[in-house]
Amino acid sequence: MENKIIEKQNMAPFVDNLINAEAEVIGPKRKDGKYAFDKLIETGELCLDYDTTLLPPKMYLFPPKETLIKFELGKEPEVEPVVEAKPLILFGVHPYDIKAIELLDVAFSTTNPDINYLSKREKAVIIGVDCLNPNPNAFCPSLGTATAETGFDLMLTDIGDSYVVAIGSSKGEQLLTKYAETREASQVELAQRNSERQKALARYKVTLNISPEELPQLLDKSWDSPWWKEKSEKCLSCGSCIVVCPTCFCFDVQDDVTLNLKEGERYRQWDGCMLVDFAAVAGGGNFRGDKESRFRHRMYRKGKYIWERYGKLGCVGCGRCASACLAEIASPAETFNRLKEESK
Amino acid sequence: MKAKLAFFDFTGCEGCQLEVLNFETELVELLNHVDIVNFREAKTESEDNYEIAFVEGSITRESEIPKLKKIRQQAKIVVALGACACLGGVNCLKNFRPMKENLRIVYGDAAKYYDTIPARPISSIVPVDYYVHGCPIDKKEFLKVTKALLLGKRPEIPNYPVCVECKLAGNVCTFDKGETCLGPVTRAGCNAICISNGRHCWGCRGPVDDPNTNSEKEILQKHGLTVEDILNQFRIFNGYLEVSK
Amino acid sequence: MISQAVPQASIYLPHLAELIRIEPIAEREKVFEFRLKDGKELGHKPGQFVELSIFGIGEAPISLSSSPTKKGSFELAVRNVGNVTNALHNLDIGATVGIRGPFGNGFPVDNLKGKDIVIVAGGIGLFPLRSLINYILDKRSEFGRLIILSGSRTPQERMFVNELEKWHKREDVELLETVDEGDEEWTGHVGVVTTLSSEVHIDPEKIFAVVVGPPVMYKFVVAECHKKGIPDERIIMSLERRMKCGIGKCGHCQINGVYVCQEGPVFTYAEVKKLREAI
Amino acid sequence: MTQLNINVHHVTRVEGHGNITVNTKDGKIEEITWAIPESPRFFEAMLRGLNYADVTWIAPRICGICSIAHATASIQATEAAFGVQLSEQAMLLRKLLYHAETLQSHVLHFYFLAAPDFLGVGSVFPLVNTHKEVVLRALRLKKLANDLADLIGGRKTHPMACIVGGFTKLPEISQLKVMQQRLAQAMDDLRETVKLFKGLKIPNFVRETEYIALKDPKEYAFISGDIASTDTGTAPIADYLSITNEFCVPQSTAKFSKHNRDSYMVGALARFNNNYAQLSPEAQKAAEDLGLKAICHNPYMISVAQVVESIYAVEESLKIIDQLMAQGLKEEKPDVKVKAGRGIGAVEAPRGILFHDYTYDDKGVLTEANCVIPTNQNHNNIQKDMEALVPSVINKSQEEITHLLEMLVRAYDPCISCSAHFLEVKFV
Ligand SMILES: Cc1cc2nc3c(=O)[nH]c(=O)nc-3n(C[C@H](O)[C@H](O)[C@H](O)COP(=O)(O)OP(=O)(O)OC[C@H]3O[C@@H](n4cnc5c(N)ncnc54)[C@H](O)[C@@H]3O)c2cc1C
Ligand code: SF4
Ligand code: SF4
Ligand code: SF4
Repeated sequence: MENKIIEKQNMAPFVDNLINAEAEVIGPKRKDGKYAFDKLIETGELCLDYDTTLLPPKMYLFPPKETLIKFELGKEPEVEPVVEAKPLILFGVHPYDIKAIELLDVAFSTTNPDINYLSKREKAVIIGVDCLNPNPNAFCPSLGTATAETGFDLMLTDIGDSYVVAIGSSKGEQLLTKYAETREASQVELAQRNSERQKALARYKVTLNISPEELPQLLDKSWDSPWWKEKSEKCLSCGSCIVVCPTCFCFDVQDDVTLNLKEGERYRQWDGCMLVDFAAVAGGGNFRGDKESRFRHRMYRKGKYIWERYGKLGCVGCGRCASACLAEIASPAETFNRLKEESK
Repeated sequence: MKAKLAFFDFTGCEGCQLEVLNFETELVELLNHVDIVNFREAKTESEDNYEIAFVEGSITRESEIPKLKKIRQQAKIVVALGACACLGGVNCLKNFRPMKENLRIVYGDAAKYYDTIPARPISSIVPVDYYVHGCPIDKKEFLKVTKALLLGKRPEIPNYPVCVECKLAGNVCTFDKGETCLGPVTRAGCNAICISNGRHCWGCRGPVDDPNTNSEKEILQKHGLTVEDILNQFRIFNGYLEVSK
Repeated sequence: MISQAVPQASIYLPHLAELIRIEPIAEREKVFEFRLKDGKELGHKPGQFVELSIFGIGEAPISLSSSPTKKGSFELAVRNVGNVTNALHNLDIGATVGIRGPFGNGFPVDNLKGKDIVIVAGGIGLFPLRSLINYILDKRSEFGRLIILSGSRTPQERMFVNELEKWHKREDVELLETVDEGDEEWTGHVGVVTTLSSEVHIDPEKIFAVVVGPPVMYKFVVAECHKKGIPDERIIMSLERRMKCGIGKCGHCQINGVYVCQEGPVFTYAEVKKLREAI
Repeated sequence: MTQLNINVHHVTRVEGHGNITVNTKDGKIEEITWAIPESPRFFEAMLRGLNYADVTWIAPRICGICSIAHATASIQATEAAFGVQLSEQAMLLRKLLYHAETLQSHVLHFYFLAAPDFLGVGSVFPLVNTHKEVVLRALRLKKLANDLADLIGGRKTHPMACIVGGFTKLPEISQLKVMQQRLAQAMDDLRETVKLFKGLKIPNFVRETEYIALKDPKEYAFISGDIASTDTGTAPIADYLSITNEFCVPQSTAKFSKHNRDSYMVGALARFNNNYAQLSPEAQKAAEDLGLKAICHNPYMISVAQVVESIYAVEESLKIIDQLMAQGLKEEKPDVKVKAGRGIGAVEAPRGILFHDYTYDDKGVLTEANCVIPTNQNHNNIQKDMEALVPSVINKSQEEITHLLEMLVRAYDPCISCSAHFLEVKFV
């Protein structure tokens, strides 16, 4: 992989150029003491040293609410698909979120490729940035998601006065040549990048005491653990954990019509297994009607089901769920560590 | 044939009816396929022939009970409009004092001329088909419910907490700002409008079907509220649930 | 990579179909016959389902109830329980609906060939099973014995009464019926569907059981199958779950790691047994 | 002369329920009453024991139509009790929000509630077919006012962004810019409105009375100043009880108000009569065009005064937005230190002067509250107007008289559900 250097004073012009180019640039901005991805109006808003964002960048590829089809009602209804995709630059995406997008790529392209996701994805450029100030609930190193080797067009690492830029694709390279002032990275600078990454590893506060490959087996043994009931007792079924998660991709589908009752649309919106009615069926049945089974299902998805189905981790260790959960029960790390303990 | 809609108000601030009048352009659209036959706040003529009755306000006097029953008899569908009708709303704050004392505080010597009973939601008197929650109602949700009813479908009202919409709105959680919130037990549908505007959720939409109130109380206590504070918070809009338990 | 994978068509876009026949079968149930507007065959297997759209109301997964051997049109049998099903029940002939599918794996008809088959239907479980039954009857020589055990709650709730009568009359079908609660006119068997099993004699070596019914029914029927020596691999069942997309994306139908709309809705009991939340 | 037996059970197109009864026998007036059968709300009792943040959250629920006025009165009473100082930015935003309220309520009243009378229909709904452009203009103005309330207060009804000490959310400059353009365009709609009102036949009825409103030497007062009377001059807000003097009338249990005379009037006309000179030139010109001159004694002219005030509200909003955009908006954390004490908040609700009077303990928990609502203060004036009006029109048909009485009540833009926290009429 080729590596370049952008001096810090050249970063602002680079971002400005991107903003002024035709694509929309999305980046992390400050929000009430936290960070959130949002459209950048000017470089000054961009915060590349953030810990984590409230919502994951997946929202730009798989929007919280998205129209799937439009229709006209009446005797002879007409239907047409709606696929919206515009060029987009996701700037400052952390490696764990990149890994999560890689999972979405697989999930939305396997068996029945989803044109709505994939068209957006195709038009998106991902400019990553290494996470050097991890969120206190994150446990990326344990899952191998603290850094990423693939899944980006460019990857930045802050090494003090400058950024090392790893080039991940020709698209990335073109952007760089067109819009940024760069130079070749020296060996010293590359070594510096390594040491920054190393130092960052030491800043993670949560560790998973089991390797991710072993998680499916561990979970196989843990179905009847008392942990599920004990811990889920406090669950508010508030869905915060699933909404903030970069790897969750379940959705609900509903129809809406305009006020003239003549035309309408079918849209999907984020949904998730922690919400009470997620598995409810007609006639009053609910296949996961209690907190315990919903809580367990989510953890199994994170540690086993997704892995077995798509060959990728269902959790990237970003810690957003743990930060969002008021009941303090949502962290997969805590659950997996505890089950590991139990299994001894 | 155009569907006939009627609006009625009992004890409340009439803010929900006002929200309906606030439809501006949508109101004009809507009038193409409904007839509003009864809307005292906005129109003089009235008719006793309607299919869908929207009822605002809670019941706080004996004399309101037969009126409400008559509406129920007449209407095919009764929709409770707003927190007062759905939950009893802020009016129930008076239920925590003897009615005599309320009367004395407000009317002094003249108290003997007035009648008042503990405030209650309309569902405590007649069966209610659908609820448009909120104090005041959310205009979009009102439209959603109305459209669904016109199409003959059951409106999809969320049965998950406000936190879902709050997170989707990209808000920083009020608990993270050192304050507290009733969002985790309150039914969504408002798009977390209060939190998005820098406040917290006061529970005006009532609880979800199966709220984890114990967990919420523990969380509130952990964030510095006393048991009394917590009761006060719940009572602001949901006092009726407490009393009727 | 991704760019090559961008598909041409939306998986969420329904085909239009015209409602050409409506037949009430019970108080809350009707059969609806459709023809695709583009003139194509739906091309399904028994046990598969479609996502049926009533535009403006929504979508619901509904099993194909007609046999694929019936050409030019297909049938759905639907119980009115909610928004979409209610709207469908209110449609008139000539109305247009949306159809996506067929989806799901369907019954393993190839494995069933040459075998004896005992079909156990509880209530509207007969809806998807009717597709299989008619398929077998249309290719009668390719299958062994066909035993149908059908249970309804009451005589009024018997589905497809005419067809049941027809099957009754056939020499090559062994049909046994029961109701949970009888009435004055009912002279047949009374009791849950498993109580019919004592009247059935099978050769466990060459029989498949195909079971569809309400969730509570499965455990009892499986126990009965076991008593008769039918191995788990040859007990086949179709499961119902909440479904939104029908194509393995939305997550609603998931049982453990399995998406019912993809790997199912038809499973062998050997598979179901491993799914902790299945039945 | 006709035998009159007027019984208007629940006057429509007013907020809340009010009844008119007129009986004559052999040419003699036996009864004229304006009665309020609205359910009492008990806010003063309900607020007791609540924390100040909850108090100011609940108090606006007294009335959905003037919730911003109640919110502001409630917040200002609390600020007065705690001695909270507002920043300049917060003050500007509060005024801007307040102008939204005035515009919101006035447009609703003169277009949707009062105008149908002048145009000879029962509600605004049929006007959609006959006077489409009028309705669309009305809707545009209302939407503008609502959107301004949304932008500053967070919501049209029951705002949440305004709190004791300031605001929890600031509008973005880009949003203000859009609002500025829309407000500027709205001036055209208001000029059209003036034209429309010029053509309307307003009943000519005159009864001299006392007019009471806030007065501020610095500006046409809405949320600041002293209490001014056209009879007796100004008095500090602290003296409000000696102005409002609520009392019981013998034939009913309703509490009415009087000050210097039998009754007094509050609201747009009272403000106009007291503060005419402080209106902007364009608003003054509109008043002149519409034949409204201080001091005007015709209560039917209240709607006209509302049109004039709407012009003022839009002009002032534009000025405030200019200033906010010039100085830029910055996040401010309200500085509120709770302490025991009493505070009074007085504001000009669209329909007249409104007082919230709170006493808090040292924990910021409310121990006592008193709210005096404008419509309460007007009830007696409405009663007296009716008593004067009926004899002067007694030769008209019962239908016409009824209509004139209803229009009279509506002209006051009464907000009965908020007054009913204090009012009740017993039918004998
Ligand atoms: C693979 C498969 C095959 C199927 N085949 C058939 C078939 O052949 N025939 C058939 O009739 N059915 C079949 N079903 C079942 C059918 O899909 C459901 O009955 C259907 O989805 C109901 O949709 P609906 O829109 O009519 O009901 P909905 O409006 O979704 O509601 C159904 C019921 O659930 C309740 N409900 C649901 N959500 C809520 C909520 N949020 N709040 C309150 N109440 C709620 C309602 O009260 C109502 O009674 C099948 C299901 C699957 C998964
Ligand atoms: S685990 Fe936590 S965040 Fe998730 S639903 Fe339960 S309480 Fe909410
Ligand atoms: S499960 Fe939690 S830690 Fe894992 S990816 Fe999702 S939000 Fe991040
Ligand atoms: S602010 Fe309230 S509603 Fe929002 S996430 Fe936090 S607890 Fe839930």
